[in-house]
Amino acid sequence: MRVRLSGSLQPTGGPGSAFEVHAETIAQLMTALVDRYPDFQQMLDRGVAVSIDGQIFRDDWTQLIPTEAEVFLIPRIEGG
Amino acid sequence: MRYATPASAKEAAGLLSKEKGAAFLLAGGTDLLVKLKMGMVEPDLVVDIKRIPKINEIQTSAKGFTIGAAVSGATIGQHKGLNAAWPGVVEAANLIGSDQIQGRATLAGNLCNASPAADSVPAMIAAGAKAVIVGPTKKRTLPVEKVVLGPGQTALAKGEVIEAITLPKPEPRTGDAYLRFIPRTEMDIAVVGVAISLKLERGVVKKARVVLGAVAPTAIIVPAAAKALVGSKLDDAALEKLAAACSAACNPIDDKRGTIEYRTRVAGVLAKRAAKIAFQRAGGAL
Amino acid sequence: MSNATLVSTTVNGDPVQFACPTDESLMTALRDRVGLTGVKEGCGTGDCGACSITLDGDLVCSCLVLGVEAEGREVATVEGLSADGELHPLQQKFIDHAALQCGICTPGFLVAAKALLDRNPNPSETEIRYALAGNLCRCTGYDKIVHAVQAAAKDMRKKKRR
Amino acid sequence: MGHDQKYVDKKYEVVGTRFNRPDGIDKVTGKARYGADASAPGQLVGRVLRSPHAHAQILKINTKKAEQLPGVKAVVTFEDMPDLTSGDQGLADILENCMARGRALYDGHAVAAVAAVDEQTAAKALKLIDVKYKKLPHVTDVDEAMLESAPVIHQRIITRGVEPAPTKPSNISARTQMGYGDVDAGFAEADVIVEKTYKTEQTHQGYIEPHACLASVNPDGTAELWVTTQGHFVFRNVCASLLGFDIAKLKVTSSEIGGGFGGKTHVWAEPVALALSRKANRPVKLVMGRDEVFRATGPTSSTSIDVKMGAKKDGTITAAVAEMRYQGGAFPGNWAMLACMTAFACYDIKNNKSIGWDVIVNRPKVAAYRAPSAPMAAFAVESTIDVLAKEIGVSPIDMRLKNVAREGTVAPYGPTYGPIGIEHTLQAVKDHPHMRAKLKKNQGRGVACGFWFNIGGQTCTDLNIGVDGTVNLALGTVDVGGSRSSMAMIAAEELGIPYEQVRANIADTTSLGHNDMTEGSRGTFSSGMATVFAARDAINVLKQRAAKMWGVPEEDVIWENGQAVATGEGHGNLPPLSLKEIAAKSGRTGGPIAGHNEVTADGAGMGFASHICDVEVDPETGRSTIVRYTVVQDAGKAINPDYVEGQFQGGATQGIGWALNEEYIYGKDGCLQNPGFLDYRIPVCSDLPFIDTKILEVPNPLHPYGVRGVGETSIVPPLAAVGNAIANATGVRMTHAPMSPPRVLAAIDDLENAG
Repeated sequence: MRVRLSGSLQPTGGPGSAFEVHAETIAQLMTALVDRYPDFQQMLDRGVAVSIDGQIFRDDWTQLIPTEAEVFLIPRIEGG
Repeated sequence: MRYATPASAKEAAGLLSKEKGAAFLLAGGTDLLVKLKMGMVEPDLVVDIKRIPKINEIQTSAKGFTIGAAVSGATIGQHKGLNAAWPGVVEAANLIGSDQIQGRATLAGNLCNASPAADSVPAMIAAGAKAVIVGPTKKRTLPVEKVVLGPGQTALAKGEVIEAITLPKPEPRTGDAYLRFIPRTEMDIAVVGVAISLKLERGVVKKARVVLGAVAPTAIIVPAAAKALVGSKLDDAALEKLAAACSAACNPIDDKRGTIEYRTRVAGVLAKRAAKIAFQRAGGAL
Repeated sequence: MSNATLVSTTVNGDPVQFACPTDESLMTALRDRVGLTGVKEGCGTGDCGACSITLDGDLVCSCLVLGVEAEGREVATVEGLSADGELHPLQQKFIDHAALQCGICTPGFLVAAKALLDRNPNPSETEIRYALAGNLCRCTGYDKIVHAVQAAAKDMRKKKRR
Repeated sequence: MGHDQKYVDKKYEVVGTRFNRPDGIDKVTGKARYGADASAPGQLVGRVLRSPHAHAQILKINTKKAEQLPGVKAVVTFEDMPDLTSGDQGLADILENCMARGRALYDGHAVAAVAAVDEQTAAKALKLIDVKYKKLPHVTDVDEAMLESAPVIHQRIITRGVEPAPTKPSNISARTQMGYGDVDAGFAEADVIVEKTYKTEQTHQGYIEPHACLASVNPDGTAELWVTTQGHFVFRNVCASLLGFDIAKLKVTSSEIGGGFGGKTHVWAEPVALALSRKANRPVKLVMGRDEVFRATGPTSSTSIDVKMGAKKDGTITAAVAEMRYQGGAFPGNWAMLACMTAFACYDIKNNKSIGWDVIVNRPKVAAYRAPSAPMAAFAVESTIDVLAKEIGVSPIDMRLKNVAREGTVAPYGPTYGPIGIEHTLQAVKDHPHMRAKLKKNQGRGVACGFWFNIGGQTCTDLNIGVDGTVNLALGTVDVGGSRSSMAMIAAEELGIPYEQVRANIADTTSLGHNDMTEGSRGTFSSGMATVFAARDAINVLKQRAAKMWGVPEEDVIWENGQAVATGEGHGNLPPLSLKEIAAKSGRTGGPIAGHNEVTADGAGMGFASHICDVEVDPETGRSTIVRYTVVQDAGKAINPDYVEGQFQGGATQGIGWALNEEYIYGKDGCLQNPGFLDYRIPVCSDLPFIDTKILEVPNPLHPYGVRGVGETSIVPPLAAVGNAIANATGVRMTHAPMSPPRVLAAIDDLENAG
């Protein structure tokens, strides 16, 4: 599946704005990312949310990712 | 801190004059309590004058009004005679803070706090108010404009207490008004204050007094501004001269409440508006 | 407690005695010594009105009054608003009109609004807004508060007529 | 992922109507207990000593004299709060913000604290603490802090997000970029291009209740904290890790909260109170003064923003660029990043780019303030759109409708929107009678849009049914604006019983699983979701019990209108069993009846709003008066309309205060000059008209009732709505908020002088 990264999340020496990866859950996606781009760990520590078909998942990494879904990594949001 | 409630102004003066340490007079307390909370003052003695007989009363005589030093803004606002005679002074007194503050704040306190931005002071000066001062030995009266020497400084000697503020019986066809500028509609300290009192004769200004607040270290009387009004029916030319004179008289500071430029400019604007109100109250037709 | 003074006063109709330092505010004395924590501290400098009470019937900020000044005076707080199990119309209307969110400013508003309606049973919207200008609320935008006061005023006028 | 639409579309009995809040009576009688209203046997008074300098090295802190003062039970400095954060920089920043470690980073930064038997003694003790400072150069302005010449506040800070990574430290903690398309090509297509620079000053959440807590630590490592907070579970976790407590041994109870708006999502003095109590071995009550609240707790960022937008004659926006500089106070933040995500979120702009710079200055650590970072970006973007519309000659509303984001639009931060309500709010504004009302002399009307995310997060809820059939609901999300009533309504709706039979309470940290903060407009969204599921969980138990009472198979029992009904062959004629009847027998059918739910309430919706503002400007004094104001916002589904309106009105009013008068004023010495409600001017009752509201309901497919958060978005449009109104009243375009009388008058003068 194709995963795209929001501007501030693109890891150094990373794939730029998008890359292909095989993952069935958000957890698998994160692991795959860190395996490939160790720098990504810092971003994870600062907080990352995943948008699947426009719906933002901030916490639940067991969430299944349908194939063909639009997957976008965005910064984790805080509120007031 | 010792707390005393003397039974007379003379006794209060005695207590204050004898005190070796830091002594403060307590009337409405709306300034003193804030300074206490902020640690700006550490009194050894506080003398509460509110238990002095008649000091919470407004007395009316043929000569005018005697307003006890502990009379609150709320009481002043409800006094029919004062409202009829000096609406500008009442207005100014009632502009000090919220209804809660009005329940406590006094004219004498507003004067003795000696803030350049005190609302009631310009109005009192324009109206020719006097302070009745009681000392440990002698009693004297001083025109209000002579009481404040600078920010936080008064002409009161150690031990002297203001017992009352007097206002004369207004001459016929006299009108006064006070306007101030604040960013909100309530609860702010004046950025600029203008008090005007004037007397008409056949629809023409015979006498005038123009006093500015918050634009100099103390409230200032502006003779040139008064001169601009005298002899006029408040035509635009006179009003423009008034505004120019007021702006010219300003000697303000830049601070969190306003800039020099702004205060100078708005002093003129408010003067024109206040003059119109005073003029109409004096029976003049615009 | 250094240089404490014994103060005898009346709070919400009951005789009350408390000892407090001479430099302690009536607000603190009411909260910490009399246990009336409905009197709220928002600023301690008379700018927010959360500590509003009446002293001999005058609306004041209790943070700008010394505890010792209460000697022999009549103090009324929000705790005294509802009589014999009945909510005061202002209290009821504040609930009915959702005139509170966090509620920290509510006691002060109720005391100030009561002081207003006691002297002016039929205030205009403008009169209400200016009378309550000394009470800050950060949650509601004042909209529902003003509506609640208008409704309570109406209610109280009806009750009087009966 | 989505929820069964039948719930979204269904007709509700309770939800959507108006009920009085369960905490109402306590709050109007003065019984409600807030942060400062608790006390404990032997409690001490805690007070904090704060830096009088904007930036200073702390050479020495001598506490001896203070410790020797009779009645002083403990004095703490950073040495009593050792760094246990083991490499977690975020946590280390929180610790350093709670108590300075060698350096005071802003005016008001805590340097020491005392616990004494009474207020007077504590105040004396503070004066007896002798701190030797060495003043350091300071910077409080966001633009100045970015200059090469600026004093660098943290040597460890190397700007993130810049390639190649800088070699020298600076005050710029991060650069963020978002957006898509080719903006240069976009501007080439444009017939009109507008470029403007804006500034917004720092504002404070201004909750009326100062921070307050009562801390009690025992020698065995158990501890209790009573505190005013937006999230007692998060406070527990943070305090436990800062002080080295076991999470389960620190019981945190959230008091009634006297306003938060983001400012109470963050610990400030709570860890200090715990440290004082640990050292004194007595309970310590610590209540901040109002000046401390302003000087040392979470304001929002001050900003400086450049916006460039281009459009075709037909109103199509072809390109938009924003470069936004946000200061986060003395520690790194992600505030400019949030601005990048929200700046253009209301629109479908083929080519857009947002660049954010997160900057460190000598000011208090910034905390979230209601839709953090969005209002400033919206002020810049929504003002620029009005200028653009004027130059092209289309109405501001049509300009916005022409470019509005819809379901399927790609958000500036990447993903594609699902169903969103911005177009609906704009259309509703266009059709609103307010838009047709006549304006008087010196009056002008302005419109602006706003966006803010909702977040979900971890939530845990218990529902317990008493033997008399009444229901206790234990919630873990703090009720900041009436959510207890909404939760009780949801439980009543699901169970099919009257609202009055449900009592909702906020449980302490020992009685429920973890709950995230009440932040990001998540309270009603996430706890509402957990409450729905907890109620359905209880219904399953109720059905089992009914089946037992009847002796019929469970699958033959259904739940409708608050009662169990037997269906199917043979027992269809059994009289239904009410919740009350089943509850009464519960002791003999298997024990207490409860429902429970823990959920990570993800998939929160988006909050969009459009506001209309009429303002009258005094051309001689520059003073602006709001004469009419209307809020239109999409709530997804309004559970209790009273409190939805309350959120709309309160947020709009905070935005109006920001637009007109609220600002932090720093002196040349870097010290805050207006740390009080006298000169930090929040709107008073007489400043405002009634705030009209219109609730739209575009259901959120990811919530069982379609709920969207409503708490925050309403603060986003007002700055621009007021600015646009002032522009239409006076012809001057204000680019510096707050648009205070001196600024407006100066702008009017400049316009006149320009002829």
